[in-house]
Amino acid sequence: EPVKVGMITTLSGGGASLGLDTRDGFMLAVKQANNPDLEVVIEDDQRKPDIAVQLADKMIQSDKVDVLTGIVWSNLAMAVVPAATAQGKFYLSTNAAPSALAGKGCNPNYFSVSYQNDNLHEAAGAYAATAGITKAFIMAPNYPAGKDSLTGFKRFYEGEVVGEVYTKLGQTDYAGEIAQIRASGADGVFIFLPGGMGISFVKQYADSGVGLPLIGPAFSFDQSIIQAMGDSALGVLNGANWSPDLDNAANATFVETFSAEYGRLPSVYASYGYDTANLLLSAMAKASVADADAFRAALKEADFDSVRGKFAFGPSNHPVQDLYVREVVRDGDILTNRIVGTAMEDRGNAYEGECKM
Amino acid sequence: MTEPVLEVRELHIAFGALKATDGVSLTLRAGEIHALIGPNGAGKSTLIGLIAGSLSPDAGQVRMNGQDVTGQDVAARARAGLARSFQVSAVAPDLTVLQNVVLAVQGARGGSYRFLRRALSDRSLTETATAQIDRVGLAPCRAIPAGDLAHGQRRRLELAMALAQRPRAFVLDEPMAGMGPDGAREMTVLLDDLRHEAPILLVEHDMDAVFRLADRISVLVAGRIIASGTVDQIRADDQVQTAYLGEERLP
Amino acid sequence: MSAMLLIEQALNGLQYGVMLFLMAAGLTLVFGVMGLINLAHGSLYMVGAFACAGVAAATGSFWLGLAASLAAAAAAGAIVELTVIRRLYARDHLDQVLATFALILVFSEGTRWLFGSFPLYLDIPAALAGPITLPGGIEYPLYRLVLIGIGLAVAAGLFWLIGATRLGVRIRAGEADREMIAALGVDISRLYTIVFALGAALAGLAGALVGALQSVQVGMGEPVLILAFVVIVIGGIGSIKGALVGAILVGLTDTLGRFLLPAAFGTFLPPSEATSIGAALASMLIYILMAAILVIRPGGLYGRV
Amino acid sequence: MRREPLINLVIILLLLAVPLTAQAMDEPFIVTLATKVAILALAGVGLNIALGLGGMVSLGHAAFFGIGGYMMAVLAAPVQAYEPLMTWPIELAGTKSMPLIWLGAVIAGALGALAIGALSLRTSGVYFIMITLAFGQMLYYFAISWPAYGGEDGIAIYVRNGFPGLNTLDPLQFFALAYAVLLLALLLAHRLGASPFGLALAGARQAPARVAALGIRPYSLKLTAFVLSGAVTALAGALYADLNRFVSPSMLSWHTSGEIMVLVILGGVGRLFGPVAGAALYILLEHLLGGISEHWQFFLGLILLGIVLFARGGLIGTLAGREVAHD
Amino acid sequence: MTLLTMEGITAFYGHSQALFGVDLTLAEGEVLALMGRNGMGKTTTIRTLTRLLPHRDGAIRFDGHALAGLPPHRAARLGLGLVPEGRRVFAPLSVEENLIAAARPGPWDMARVTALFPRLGERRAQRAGSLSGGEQQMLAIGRALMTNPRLLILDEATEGLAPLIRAEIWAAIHRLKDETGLSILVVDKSLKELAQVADRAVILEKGRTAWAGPMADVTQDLADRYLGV
Ligand SMILES: Nc1ncnc2c1ncn2[C@@H]1O[C@H](COP(=O)(O)OP(=O)(O)OP(=O)(O)O)[C@@H](O)[C@H]1O
Ligand SMILES: Nc1ncnc2c1ncn2[C@@H]1O[C@H](COP(=O)(O)OP(=O)(O)OP(=O)(O)O)[C@@H](O)[C@H]1O
Ligand SMILES: [Mg+2]
Ligand SMILES: [Mg+2]
Repeated sequence: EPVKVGMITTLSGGGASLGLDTRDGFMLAVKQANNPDLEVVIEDDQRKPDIAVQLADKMIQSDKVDVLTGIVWSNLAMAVVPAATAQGKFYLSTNAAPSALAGKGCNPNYFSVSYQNDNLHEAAGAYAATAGITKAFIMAPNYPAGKDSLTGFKRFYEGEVVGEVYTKLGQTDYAGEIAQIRASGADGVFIFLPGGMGISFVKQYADSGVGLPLIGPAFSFDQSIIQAMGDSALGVLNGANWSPDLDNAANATFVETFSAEYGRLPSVYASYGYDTANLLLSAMAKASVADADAFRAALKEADFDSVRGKFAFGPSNHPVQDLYVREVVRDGDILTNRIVGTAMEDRGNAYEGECKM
Repeated sequence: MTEPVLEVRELHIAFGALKATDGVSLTLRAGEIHALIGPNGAGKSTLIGLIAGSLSPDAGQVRMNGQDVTGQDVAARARAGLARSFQVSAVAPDLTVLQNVVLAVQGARGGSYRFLRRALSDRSLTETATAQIDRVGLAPCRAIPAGDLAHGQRRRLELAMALAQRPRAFVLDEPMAGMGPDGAREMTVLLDDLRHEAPILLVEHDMDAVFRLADRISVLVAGRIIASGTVDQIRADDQVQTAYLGEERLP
Repeated sequence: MSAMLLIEQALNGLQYGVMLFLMAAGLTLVFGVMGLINLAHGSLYMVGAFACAGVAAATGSFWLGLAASLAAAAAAGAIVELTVIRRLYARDHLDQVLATFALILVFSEGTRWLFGSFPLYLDIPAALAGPITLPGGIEYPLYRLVLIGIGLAVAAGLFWLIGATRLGVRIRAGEADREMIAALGVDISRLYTIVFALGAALAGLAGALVGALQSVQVGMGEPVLILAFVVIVIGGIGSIKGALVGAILVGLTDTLGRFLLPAAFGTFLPPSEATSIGAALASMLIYILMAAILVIRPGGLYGRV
Repeated sequence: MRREPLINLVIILLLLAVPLTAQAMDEPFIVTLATKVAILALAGVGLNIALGLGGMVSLGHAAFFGIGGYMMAVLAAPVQAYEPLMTWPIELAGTKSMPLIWLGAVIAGALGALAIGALSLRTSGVYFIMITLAFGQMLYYFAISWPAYGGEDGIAIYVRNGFPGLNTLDPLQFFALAYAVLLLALLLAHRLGASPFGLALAGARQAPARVAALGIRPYSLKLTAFVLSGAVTALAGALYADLNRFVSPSMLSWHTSGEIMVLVILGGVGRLFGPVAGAALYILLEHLLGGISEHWQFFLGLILLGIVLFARGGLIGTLAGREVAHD
Repeated sequence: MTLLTMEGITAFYGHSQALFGVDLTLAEGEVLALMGRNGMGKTTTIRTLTRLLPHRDGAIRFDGHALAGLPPHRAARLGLGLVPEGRRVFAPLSVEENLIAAARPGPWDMARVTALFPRLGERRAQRAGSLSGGEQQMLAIGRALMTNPRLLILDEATEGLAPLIRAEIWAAIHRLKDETGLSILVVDKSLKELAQVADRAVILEKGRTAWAGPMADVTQDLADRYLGV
């Protein structure tokens, strides 16, 4: 019962670093397992939804894959996942997990190994007050994921929101927003600004001398990004479900082997990729992919050593997991994250109730 | 006396401080060639632009066949029967000579918004066009892209397009320019003939041609008409002598 | 909303505008004055930023990095001109679009090949880091003030170069009629190589200077490219003054729009809707501005049509 | 000159033969790729009406491509969600019928082009390029940040829309449909080029002052061509959305505009079959190179450069030689 | 001394041949009239001379240099000053900018050119594209003079000029010839004026030199046959 996996991820253009980490984490686990029954096809979606859809078609029609995985971005996932699961394929998400797929649009063949999109924002929100942020200024780009992010933050935030701003997607100059922060009377700032936007903001924010504590989800302060921020990022808090210093054996092996293999520290995306591959391998050991029901059940058991320590799927096939808050620290030459506290325990997600399956 | 085919009244236009047309009035009557001469920069082409509608006057009126057309645009005046030629040839370089002239016929007859039939399959269009091409002596060049023509040939094409419009009045800006002696002579014969089809307002520096052709001559200097009359009157006019042949400089 | 904040935002807009001008300066020269549509301008900007980040990381000196950015971008520009652009002057704009589009691919992927996919570290030099207090009590980052200064200096330099030297006259003559200026004895090809390299160096300079404030990554040039085109077109192609005014107009519109529109919508909509709709409109604002200006003045503010 | 029709014939037959062969060899994805070629070529044919015939360099044609795409989703999504498209003033249920969707896309594209063209055509040259870009970007940012219709996430419809008598889910049948539409559009473009309108438009492109002096308004000619162009491109957008069963703002981004334009230039501006040749080559390169190296875009760039520099007049221009004006 | 020789020049526009064998020579200080009906190849001859169009066969020597293979600007710097057909002033530039764009040091400078054409002095700052046709013609001549050429090439330089200006330009040509010893190659439709200033003439027919000789030998018969006068 060989299993063919199609990985669609972003390997070129802006955002390629995320796709590369996803791929490398996934392939590390595949390599370690050395299971001849597992075959992986990898294609580059260029971060374009239409290309992603066409690649999915290709993998399903020509490569005849059983499982799809790898998509980084929510909008690409929205384009690919429903059609793939409708055709009876399994989809294991290594990152993107939009609310629509957790609630009304959930599907038995769709598993999110990473989280539900809101989770890391929720972690930041739940922890912010503990970190002394009682009057928060919150900010995200004006697109669906940005809106979900602010909603997610507010869901468990106990302080007061004194300013809420949506920026332009892809914005590079934040002087205007920083002036608003300064004038808002806030005592802390939450941002969700993925990729280059976050780098720009953090550098400019540090240079502005405003100096209020900064918190965000892990995406904005992850391994691949903080090096480019430099010392500007030191001390920034971020909500996460994984961290390189998370204390368990699987994680220690992962961090060590990943660093040895690729010469860099792994990011959250690499950890999700790694977990996803291991989940898949665990299911392969239990059931044949030809028997969809059995395979699905095997996946749902999640009987593998997650780098997050404990791991379980909730009713909508999204993880129920502990969420942490990390801090950016300097470790010798490089910047990395260290856990400073637990924000929520055994957190599922806000949309489970809407999922009927 | 009948209504003039073309009449301008008290036209004014200024470019910044320069009064390029400064109270010009003139008429063009059926059957005549009215020549407009004057030193370089006197405002002749500007006046033609005002008449054709590519410039709008600061004040004054342009009338065609008794109608005030001052508010109308270039295309509307063309459809009302005004054909102009340009001082610097304006032809479509990638279209052949024939296509250029067919376009002119089509412009005059309407029907440019037919999308699916072939333009060159309409015999009546191409025949009219061919006739005009032959008339200006471009017959051997019919199938050549206009951009490949030598300068003098292009000037002829310019005229053929005006002819093909079958207009009620011609306004020609230096049609002889760039033509050799033989060309100028042929053109003189042609224009002489043409006045019976429609009157011509002729801007030209070739005095031989002007004196041979014109029924009336107006002399434009610094945006004003300083004299107007028959060939003999103009020849005899001292003021014209100094303005056009003696004193060149503007005040 | 206090008057103080409004003033600060206006200052931010102005500052952003001058920064935009800095990013557009090279393009003004190449596109505005030489009349060449160079979609790869953003790539040269990126080359500058990467060269600066690379050298700064290796030597620890931002200033050496800055010098490297100038050199690298100028060299890239000269090579591109000699091998590609040179053959395109006589062609129409479309071939230029295709060729420079291809150059974007080559530069972006080539840079990724050399530097990898991860953003690079480049920070403000220590001497210029942190805010200073302006008269009136506004805290303002020193580095941004320096950028304003450099932007204005570049504007003045270009103004002088194009307006007051024969070089400028020749470039513009070459744009009007390349064959004719050559027939009059001007080696327009060499001139264009020099000017193109100069434009590229300015792009590289902007990439390094602005890169210190932003994210140095593959693809960073693209948003800049579009913005720079917007700026130049609003100002009127070929006019340095237009580019500066256009840049400041865009900077002010963008900054104030982002700030004021959500507030304005907030007066009659629930707050979360207001911020989102306001932000939506704000992101379209500079394009609306550009379209409006072109509809009213088809040749831009200072353009000669 | 007589070579060009022959080349055209070869191209169009190849485009038919490839998916047929692929189907026979059970390579359905190649059929999908061929469909993509046909649809992008259709978009290019649309652009070429503005670009090649009218000399209007529009860097905003993604707007129409996207309008067509969104029209598909807006009409089809309500059916999938069992919610009416609108209830007032009349109740419309939306539709899953391709012909109706196409009609909607063509009308929407034409109206969009009318509005954008009417304003943009006040400018010319480089300003025109930029103002069309500006309108494209406006729509793009609008689609991204406006919450209705999915924002950046776009809208997915899970089942391809239907065409009477065909099973559109079958790749080959859907290809046939796209191919037929492409042929129709090519026929239209061909007739247009040789028509009185085409002649006047060519005149307006090359010598606008002269055309006006002949009594024809260049502005109206160009606007008409722009509207036709937008309508055809919108139709392509609707088909493309149906191919992917998905629309998103990326269809509206300036990259899409650039890509459509690159296809046309690659094939040969103003050549009837330029967009077809260009689309085929571009997709082929993208697909072949993608398999060779992670850095395939680098090589794609080099190849495109080579083509601009050494193959003047695009692919068709190089193969067929200098075009002698029609007749 | 011979300044310019062209021997057996052939040239093509794409595939169509425009010159089939043009021969001409021009001595230092001489004024040569290049004549022929419309479309016979006068402008094309000038384009090959100024290297704007490569020739296929034949040789061109100017002042001892073979011109084949030289780019236009190098040829121009050897001392060719072109007043092209159709004026081709730099439309977006001002009058003054047009004049200085390609100026090279020598006796002709701004002052002298504006003395020759006072109108140019008056319109120094005007955009060249908005000048009247005749004014543009003056500008084109002034621009060529500002390069201080050894051979001035005038292709229909009096086209569109008012009689007085035309007379002035002919007078200027006379002066240039008599006072500065400038060599001049002139194409013009006015045989009468040419006869007064030109030393020698070359007549082209269908891209070939059909006749060459002293201007005085251009008989009515010749003019009839080749020029249609
Ligand atoms: N758009 C403009 N802006 C400024 N000045 C202009 C403009 N158009 C024309 N002029 C000026 O107006 C005057 C009249 O120009 P016009 O072209 O009408 O002259 P003309 O009589 O046709 O001369 P020519 O015989 O040389 O062709 C000239 O001095 C010219 O420079
Ligand atoms: N760009 C071109 N492409 C193709 N053929 C051309 C081109 N320019 C000129 N020709 C052809 O070459 C021949 C010679 O043209 P040329 O311009 O040299 O003539 P000319 O003697 O200067 O005529 P004119 O007195 O009209 O200026 C003509 O038959 C013309 O049709
Ligand atoms: Mg005139
Ligand atoms: Mg000639």
